[in-house]
Amino acid sequence: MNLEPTLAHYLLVSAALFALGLLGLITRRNAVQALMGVELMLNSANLNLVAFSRFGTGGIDGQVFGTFVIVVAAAEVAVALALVLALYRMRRTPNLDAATTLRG
Amino acid sequence: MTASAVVFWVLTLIVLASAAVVVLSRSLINSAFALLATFSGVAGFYVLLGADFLAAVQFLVYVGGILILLVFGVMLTHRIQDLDLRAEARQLVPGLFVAAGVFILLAAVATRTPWAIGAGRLPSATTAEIGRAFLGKYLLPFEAASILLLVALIGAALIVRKREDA
Amino acid sequence: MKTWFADLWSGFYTVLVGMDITWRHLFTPKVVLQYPEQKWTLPPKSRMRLHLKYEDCIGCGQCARACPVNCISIKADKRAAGSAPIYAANGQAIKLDVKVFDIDMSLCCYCNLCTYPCPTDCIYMTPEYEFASTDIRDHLYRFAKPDAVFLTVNPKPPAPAPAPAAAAAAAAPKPTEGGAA
Amino acid sequence: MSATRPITSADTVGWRIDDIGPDEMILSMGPQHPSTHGVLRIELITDGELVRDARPHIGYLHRCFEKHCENVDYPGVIPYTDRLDYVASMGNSLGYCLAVEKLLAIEPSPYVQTIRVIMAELQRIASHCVAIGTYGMDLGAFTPFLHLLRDREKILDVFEWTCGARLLYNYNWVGGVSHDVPEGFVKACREIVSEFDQITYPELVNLLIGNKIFISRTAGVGVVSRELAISYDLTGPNLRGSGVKYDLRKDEPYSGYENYTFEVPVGEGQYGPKGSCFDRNWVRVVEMKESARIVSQALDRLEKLDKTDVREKVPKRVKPAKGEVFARSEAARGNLGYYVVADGTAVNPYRVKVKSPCFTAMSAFHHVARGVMIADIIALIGSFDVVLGEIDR
Amino acid sequence: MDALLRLFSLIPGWDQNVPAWASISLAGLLAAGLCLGFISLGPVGYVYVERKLAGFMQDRLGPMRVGPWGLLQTIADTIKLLFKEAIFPAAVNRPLFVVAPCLVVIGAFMGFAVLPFSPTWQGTDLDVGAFYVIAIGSLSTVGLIMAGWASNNKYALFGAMRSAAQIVSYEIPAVMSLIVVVMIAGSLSLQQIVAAQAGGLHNWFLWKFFPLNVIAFLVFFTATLAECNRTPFDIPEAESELVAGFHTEYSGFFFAMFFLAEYTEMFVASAMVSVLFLGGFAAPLPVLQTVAGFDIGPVWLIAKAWALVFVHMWLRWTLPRLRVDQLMHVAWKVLLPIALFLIVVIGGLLTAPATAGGFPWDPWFGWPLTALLCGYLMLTALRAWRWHARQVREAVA
Amino acid sequence: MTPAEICTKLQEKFGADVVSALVEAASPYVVVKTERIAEVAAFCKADPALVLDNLLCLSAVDFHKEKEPRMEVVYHLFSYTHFHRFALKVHVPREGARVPTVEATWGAANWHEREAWDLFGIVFDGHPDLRRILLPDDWEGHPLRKDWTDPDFYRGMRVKPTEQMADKAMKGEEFGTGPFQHDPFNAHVPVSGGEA
Repeated sequence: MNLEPTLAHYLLVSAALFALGLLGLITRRNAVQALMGVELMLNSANLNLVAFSRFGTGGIDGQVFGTFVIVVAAAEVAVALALVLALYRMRRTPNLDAATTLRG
Repeated sequence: MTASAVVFWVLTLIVLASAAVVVLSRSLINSAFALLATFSGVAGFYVLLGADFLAAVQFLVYVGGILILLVFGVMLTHRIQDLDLRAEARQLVPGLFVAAGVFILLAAVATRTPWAIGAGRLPSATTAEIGRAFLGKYLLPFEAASILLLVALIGAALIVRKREDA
Repeated sequence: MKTWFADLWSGFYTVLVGMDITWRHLFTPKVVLQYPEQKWTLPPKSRMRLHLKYEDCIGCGQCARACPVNCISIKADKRAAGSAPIYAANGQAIKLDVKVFDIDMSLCCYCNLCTYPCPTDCIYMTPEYEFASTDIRDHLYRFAKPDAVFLTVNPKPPAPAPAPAAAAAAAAPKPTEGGAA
Repeated sequence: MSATRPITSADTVGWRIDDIGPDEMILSMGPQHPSTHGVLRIELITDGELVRDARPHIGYLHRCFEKHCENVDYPGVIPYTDRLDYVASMGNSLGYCLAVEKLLAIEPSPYVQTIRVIMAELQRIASHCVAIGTYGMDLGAFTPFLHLLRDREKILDVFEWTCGARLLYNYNWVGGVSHDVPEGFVKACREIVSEFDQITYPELVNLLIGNKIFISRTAGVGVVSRELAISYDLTGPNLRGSGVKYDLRKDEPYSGYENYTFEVPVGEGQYGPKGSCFDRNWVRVVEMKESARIVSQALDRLEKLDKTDVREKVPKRVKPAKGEVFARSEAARGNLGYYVVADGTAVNPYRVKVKSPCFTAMSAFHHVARGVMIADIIALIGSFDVVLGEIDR
Repeated sequence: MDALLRLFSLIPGWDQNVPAWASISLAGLLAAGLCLGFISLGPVGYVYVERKLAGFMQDRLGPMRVGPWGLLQTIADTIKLLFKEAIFPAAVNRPLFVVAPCLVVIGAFMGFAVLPFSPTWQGTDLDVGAFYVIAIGSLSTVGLIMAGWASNNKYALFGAMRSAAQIVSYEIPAVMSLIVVVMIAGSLSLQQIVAAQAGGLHNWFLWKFFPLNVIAFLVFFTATLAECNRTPFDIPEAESELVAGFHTEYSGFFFAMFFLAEYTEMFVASAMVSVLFLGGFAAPLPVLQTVAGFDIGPVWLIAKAWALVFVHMWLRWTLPRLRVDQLMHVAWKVLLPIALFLIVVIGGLLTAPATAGGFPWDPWFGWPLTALLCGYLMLTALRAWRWHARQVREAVA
Repeated sequence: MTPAEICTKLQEKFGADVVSALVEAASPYVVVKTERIAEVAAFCKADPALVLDNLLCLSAVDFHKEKEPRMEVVYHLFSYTHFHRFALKVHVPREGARVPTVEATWGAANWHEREAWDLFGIVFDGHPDLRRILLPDDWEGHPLRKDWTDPDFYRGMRVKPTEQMADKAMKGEEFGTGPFQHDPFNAHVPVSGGEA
């Protein structure tokens, strides 16, 4: 196996990170921890973008997209945490199971 | 094996191990602080990939902003007297299967696809380039992102605000 | 908007004023003493360690009664009949044999109330303050000594007015104001 | 009485977790805390930085003062009174002596009264030096504290020179004072007063009181209304800070205070509502200046008066007839009241009760503390200028 | 590092027997250790200076016991702290409790990597140097939160929360006023920022667009004060409110690490201010840049940084501290609008061809104002030492 | 208003509930029936001619040697409107002492009453928070009563030295050492001497 990092290596790492994030998202009852899973997934996506920008033909675009992703992530975390806080105020628990109001 | 390869594998170890801690740790606060290692590791990847501006942004926003927000979130959603912030996992085994499946899928795609690998961009100064891209080619998304940030900020503030009458 | 600017300016300006003062104080003479090397000359009236001039004590116990914290304990017997008359420095005859005169300085509150009623001015506070100790027992002072040499001649034969004690004033300086009440 | 008793839950009186809301937390401030001015414990219910409720617990310095008084004779109480408000001992013993003198119907000579006034006012300056200095320290400014302490030391030097002690003087006696003033006393006091007027006061105002940060930390914080102040018997600078112009030295003069001209400063609310921390502190600052004024007048008077024996009216044996008296005096921290009951048969007081100004000020604390921030709690304690020795007795 | 490598090659047979990667790693480790040692010595000096200053401002003498004028006092204190038992209270979260001070120290020391001491003396001339220094600051924030949480103490937690809120808030005015400088210099690289200010005191960015950049300087300086948790912004460790804030439970070596980090951060922040506004390693007069052919840029940078550290200390011993809400008020309602205003105005001025290089009067203010300030301070100092005594004497006479 | 006028006014309003009065002494007062004290207090504060809006001091006194042993609670009042002073008293039995609280009238009474409960054992009916204030919460007894004797132990600690202990400590025997010779100040005291 070639130990020199190539695009595929980065993609594999990012895939693993994505899988871990997904695992966190679907197995965690705590909203904040689920959010952490989302962050991991976003990071893995970003890693892909930057890796493509480095090894691919797209030039700087990958990094620009990466920046956008970080910006969006920041906004997402702010709103999501606000929602979690509101949920906590209402239900006294940060668990996602409590957010059942929209369930039919 | 070159130095960059060593760094790559060390970073891989850090990122994946800490991400595993984030996901699997039973203590919320440990997850939150393991996230620090993950974010820093990813920033390291960016440096390795020649995206130093993005690495700085990653550090500033993820470590300085999002991580602290998450820690605040952890603390605010628990009574301050709760010393051990235990978080339970549900459906761990099916979740593992799903995650493994996704990983295998992604790995297969990543390795099998004949990516159009160009000459690539060797690591060099990117700040000016990114700046030009923001204010030229991507002006509209840039402005949209700034508006999105503003809206998210206001929205978040509005949601968490305690109503006086409540 | 106006108050915003006014607040901004006053905040900035008062900070500068304060910095000016502290800057000056960097160069003003300092007021501290380097204690063990430099020592404070205490005024003679300073109330520090209690001292008893045992040779003058007549054992009347007024000091012990005046003490608000009961740090003085005295045990005195009648002197054996027929023993030679002895006198305090101010001419008062000592009729009691003071066997125990203990002062527990760890209890003392330095109020000076014991010195005023003393008829012979034999108990007084000295400006001696360096008697800290690591053992509280060191603060129990026993003043009774069996081998004390008393005055056997009345130094002041019954005179018109008893002058303040002076003659054999010992090592420690005597408070000038601690007159007989 | 049982030798050992298991510690029950009743022993730790405090709020329980059920008393607080989900966003709230119980914060125990003290008894070991750097800025509770002694050994005070305050329980706070806080919501983040906001204080929802506060409950002071006192008694950590309780030394059975009143019980002691019943077991020592009348002059023997004076050293104990010195230890009440150990920052301003002169005022305490003066109040007690006034009470006993009232009981015995003794009036000290004008010379003695003038000396007492000088001592009391110097002590007031010294005490306010500590009060304002530590207040600055509570708010984070350390330097003014040491500048003021430097000046307090000079006053204490004079005290030591006069009566031999720096902190617990036992100087005021029933019917007189323990020592006459020494040679050169007047000059030394004049130097102190002039240094205070020339240097300390302007520097204090510029460095601390006028500082924008200090003002914004104190003005409008912890407002005590006039009604609250009177109902909770706040006295001294705390009362005057709320705008009540009442000073015993002016309104019920004792020890010849009627002979001096001075102003009674009241809180003006320059930077916000009247009765806030700033006003209380401001009253103290101005009061120092007025005290300096009284001292210089009293020094003039002392020079003109004939020297009399300062102990000529001191009774050999204090044994008042059956009766009771409640006497107040304006100590540095407010009206200090002594309620002395004599049963006519003993040389011990039958009952001595001290109404200490800090005690009542602290009892109003929880009213003012609601709704402020944690940092303001510190500012509040400091602005009430409590001395725990006096609260706990 | 290169010097070390050259040193290695002097050892006979070194080059033949030792592989290149090993000697590079060894040299790197050694160089890092040396740097760390030198940097860590700094705080020992600052603490001594701070204590002396505090003493002098308060009419005291400060430490006088250990060594002449107490010069060895802080060394003795350091030794005591290093050898003291580090107490772990029973309920702390041990791993985090240990990691937290390390993170804070790392965050503080990483700033040194880009500080330009001279055109060649620099860890690395990062393309995003100025940005990097700001970004790295967030590491200590995480460390502080970690410390506060791990201590399992309400006061520590309060301190940590306050410090996080404060540092995050003050990063914004700091970055904003940084942008002013970056716009003028046209680069994020610290080397280029310094290069743009070469040629004497009047060329410093402090005097560009006079007086706009002076305001930017004050904003940035205030923000650095807050980021270093110094008075009047020292609410995270407000000793009269929170006992000791986030390091309430720390003792011995770990406490020393917080101390080290605080003072190192102070130096880095001051050095950043001097790089951005006071010309960094550029001498106030070009003549003074070299002495006997040696570039004394590092001396200038350190001198400027120390002067600013002195101002930090001076302020600390002068001012009370703000309350939390007032602190936020200052950040969001005072500094941020000013910084935004400056960005807009200076950005506009830079695009206008007439003022692209600064106002025409810019070069005329630097020297006289500096001279005025120094003259005032020196005169007051000269006057002050006889001032007190004279006033009293006059008054009594 | 003079004390006599205040007294008359109170007697007019409350009649026989004002048990006795002493208005000529240095500290004038009236004794009020215990049950009525809260109403008298409220009246004193509300009446526009009195406006005794300030409670200067609330003290309890234990008269245990009187023919009829009793405790007194003394309310020293002051008016910031008319600048006059007056005192109210109530008599309570030594056992089972109960007094209505005046906390509603004067806030300052809150802590004073707690103190009176703490040190004298007088129960103030209707007090919102009648806890010990100066003494520890698990203290037994009320020490300012005249028949109080110190406990020997508090939570297992010996708090009162016995007579012999005090004597021994005075002699230094408790610690097994003799007189102290190493202190120069005591150098004149011989090792075995000085004992009675």
